[in-house]
Amino acid sequence: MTPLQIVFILVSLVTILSAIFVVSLRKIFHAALWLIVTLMGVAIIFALLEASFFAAVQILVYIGAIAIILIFAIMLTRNIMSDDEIQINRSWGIVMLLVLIFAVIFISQLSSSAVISTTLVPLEFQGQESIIAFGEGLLDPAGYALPFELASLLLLGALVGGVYIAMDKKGGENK
Amino acid sequence: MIPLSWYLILAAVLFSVGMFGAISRKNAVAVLISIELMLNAVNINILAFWHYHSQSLGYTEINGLVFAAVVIIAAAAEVAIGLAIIIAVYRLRKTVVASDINVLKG
Amino acid sequence: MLNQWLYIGIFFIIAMFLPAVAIFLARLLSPKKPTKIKNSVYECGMETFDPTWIQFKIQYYLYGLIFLIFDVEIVFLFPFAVAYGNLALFAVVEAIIFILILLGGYLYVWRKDALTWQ
Amino acid sequence: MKILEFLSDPIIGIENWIVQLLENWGVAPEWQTFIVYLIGAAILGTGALLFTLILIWAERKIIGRLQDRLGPNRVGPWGIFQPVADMLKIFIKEHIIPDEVDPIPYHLAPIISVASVLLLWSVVPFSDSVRGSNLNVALLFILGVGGLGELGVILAGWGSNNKYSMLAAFRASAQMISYEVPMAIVLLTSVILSGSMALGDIVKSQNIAYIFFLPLGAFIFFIASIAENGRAPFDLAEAESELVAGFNVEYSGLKFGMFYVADFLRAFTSAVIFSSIFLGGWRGPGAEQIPILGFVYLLIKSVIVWFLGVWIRGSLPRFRVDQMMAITWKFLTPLALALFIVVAFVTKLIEGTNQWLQVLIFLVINVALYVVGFAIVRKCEKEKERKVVSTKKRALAQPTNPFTQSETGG
Repeated sequence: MTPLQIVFILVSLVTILSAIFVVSLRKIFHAALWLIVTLMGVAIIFALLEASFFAAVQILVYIGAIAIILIFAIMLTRNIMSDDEIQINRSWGIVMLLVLIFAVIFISQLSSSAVISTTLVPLEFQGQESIIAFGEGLLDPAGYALPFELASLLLLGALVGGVYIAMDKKGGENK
Repeated sequence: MIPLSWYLILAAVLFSVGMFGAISRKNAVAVLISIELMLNAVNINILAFWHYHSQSLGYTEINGLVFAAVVIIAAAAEVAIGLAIIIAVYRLRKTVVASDINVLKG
Repeated sequence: MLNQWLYIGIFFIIAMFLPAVAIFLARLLSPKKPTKIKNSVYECGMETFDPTWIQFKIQYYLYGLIFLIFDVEIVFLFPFAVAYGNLALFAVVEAIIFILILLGGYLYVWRKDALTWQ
Repeated sequence: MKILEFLSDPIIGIENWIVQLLENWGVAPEWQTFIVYLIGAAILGTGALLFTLILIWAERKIIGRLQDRLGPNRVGPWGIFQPVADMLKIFIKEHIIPDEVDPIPYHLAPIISVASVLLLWSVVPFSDSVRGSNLNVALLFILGVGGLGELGVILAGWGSNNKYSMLAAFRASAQMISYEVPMAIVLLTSVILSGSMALGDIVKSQNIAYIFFLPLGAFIFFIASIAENGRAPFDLAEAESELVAGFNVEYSGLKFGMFYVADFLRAFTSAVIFSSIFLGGWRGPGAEQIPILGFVYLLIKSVIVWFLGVWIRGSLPRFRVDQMMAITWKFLTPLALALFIVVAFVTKLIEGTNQWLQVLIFLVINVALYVVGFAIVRKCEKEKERKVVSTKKRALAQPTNPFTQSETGG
């Protein structure tokens, strides 16, 4: 076991444990807080994969923005479901069984394949090069220029749609 | 130093946990949170394979990075719209339980 | 790059550790004499009424939403900015179109008065 | 000679000495790095926290002078030991933990608040050779750590189980996220000029400080960082008259002290980051040969920027909440977007020309954008008619002469 592997195992244990809390806790606000721990763990995993850009994006977008607006939305829709109520459908047993089967099949398939057991070594191109390559590819007309513009359209749709749906049309109802 | 399979197993477990939450939680916000978990698991997978390919190619492979970026953009759009719908439904029908929202008419 | 992240990780642990230790020490040193009044919720001297978890303005969510969209958009312009020196004018125009598309939504939101605090 | 060499770059000298020592003890190379990092991080973190004591004293003294008061002047010469006395006092104060707090968020919030400030120090380059971490995405990291600060505020508000702190926390976090947008756009513009997201590279590429290229960007960044720190005139989250004392109303003893420390330290930290991005950080005459000079330059620049912030804090009245939101969403953000578009376009066009010519062109663009922006705002302000609150005439309060009255009020 190298130190790196120990770090990986610790981080993934924390990530999975907090993910389990996220789906099982009754208090939805606490679930959102544990979600932040999970996201932090995933960010560390990205850093271990040397995808620095995505590790930073994970912190910035997921923790700094998505988690915050999730908390805002939770505050906006409070008081309706009390936290003592059971938060899980009646069919949760069946779902659990199905998910377990799914996970077992997945993991057994993973550990049996040869390609997948290769070891990842640190990349030798570090620093800005990979980000420069990413930026060039993103704006290359022969590369991903069109998806890049379409992503902007998607975000435009989300912005306009979200504001239109959420805006208080009558006004003055909430304080 | 870390085998590729470890990342994939982590992603698979995270995905399963997220799937369990997405199907079985009552609260619509919690369902959205669970979907976020699943999307994160997908991103771990994508970036692990990106690392694997970059290391075998010897230069930065960008397809994986673009894919991960699209996943994050989609996740952001999904959260924005999803929460807006939940808030609108909550305002009209005073509920956030996903199975109670069963009529299309407001 | 792993070394740089290792430093940040160590720094994060230390940055959490220092205030935690300080608070812990202060907890040991400080007197503990809790009373009923002292431990009640502070509300300008009045008795607390209504549960705390009141409902909030929709405006908070709208700001959050607009921020989220802008944030994602800006984050994916950073690779463009880093690669700027290697790009042709055409790519720069593309990035500007990327921003201009968003600007349309921004103007819509502005016209809808979602940016005004009410 | 050896001594001079050591004195010109003491930190690296000490680092080399420690590495030598560890090598003699037979520590593996990976652990050597680890131990050196650990020592470095511990010293930097503790140093930053202790530096806050000086900051608190200086800020109180300056604000006192600005407001025609003396400021702290009893403990030691010029009251210099006042923060030490305050610290001792706050250390032995009782921790009042209200009933029904949500324990984990409540206890975690002050720690996260301090950590989110300290973490910023890990990416700042102090001289050519001495820096914490040369992270290749340092700017994104700085923005992301700001998000961690928001988290601390929300945790404090939620954990306290108090309406006022909840309300203040939400207001504060809405303010912080709103001001992050223009900040991020301005950082994007500076990345275009430097071609790198690492703070070390940005400092190195500033043969001419970026404030001459982007005076408007620096202006926007400065305002946004004041607002993001929640300092006056943007300290609405702590408005005593409206929200009691903000999100930290239920905290006492050192837990409150931690929020206080985070507040003062954050002001200086953002000054350090501002001077790294716009004022050339450690760069100055002779800083490359004698790295220790880099520290001095960075310190001087940061202190100047920080003093500007304190000056603004001491002299401007507080904004209203709607004004504050309008400033970022209706003024700073469009201005920053316009700046980004123009800079992205123009930089490509004038690539390869003389650097001083570039500076001139950028200056003209910035000033033009600023003038146009302000003109538009003026026009809008004039068109908007003032809301009539009440048409009824109220009786004016009768001024009384304080010298003829007996001392009742006060």
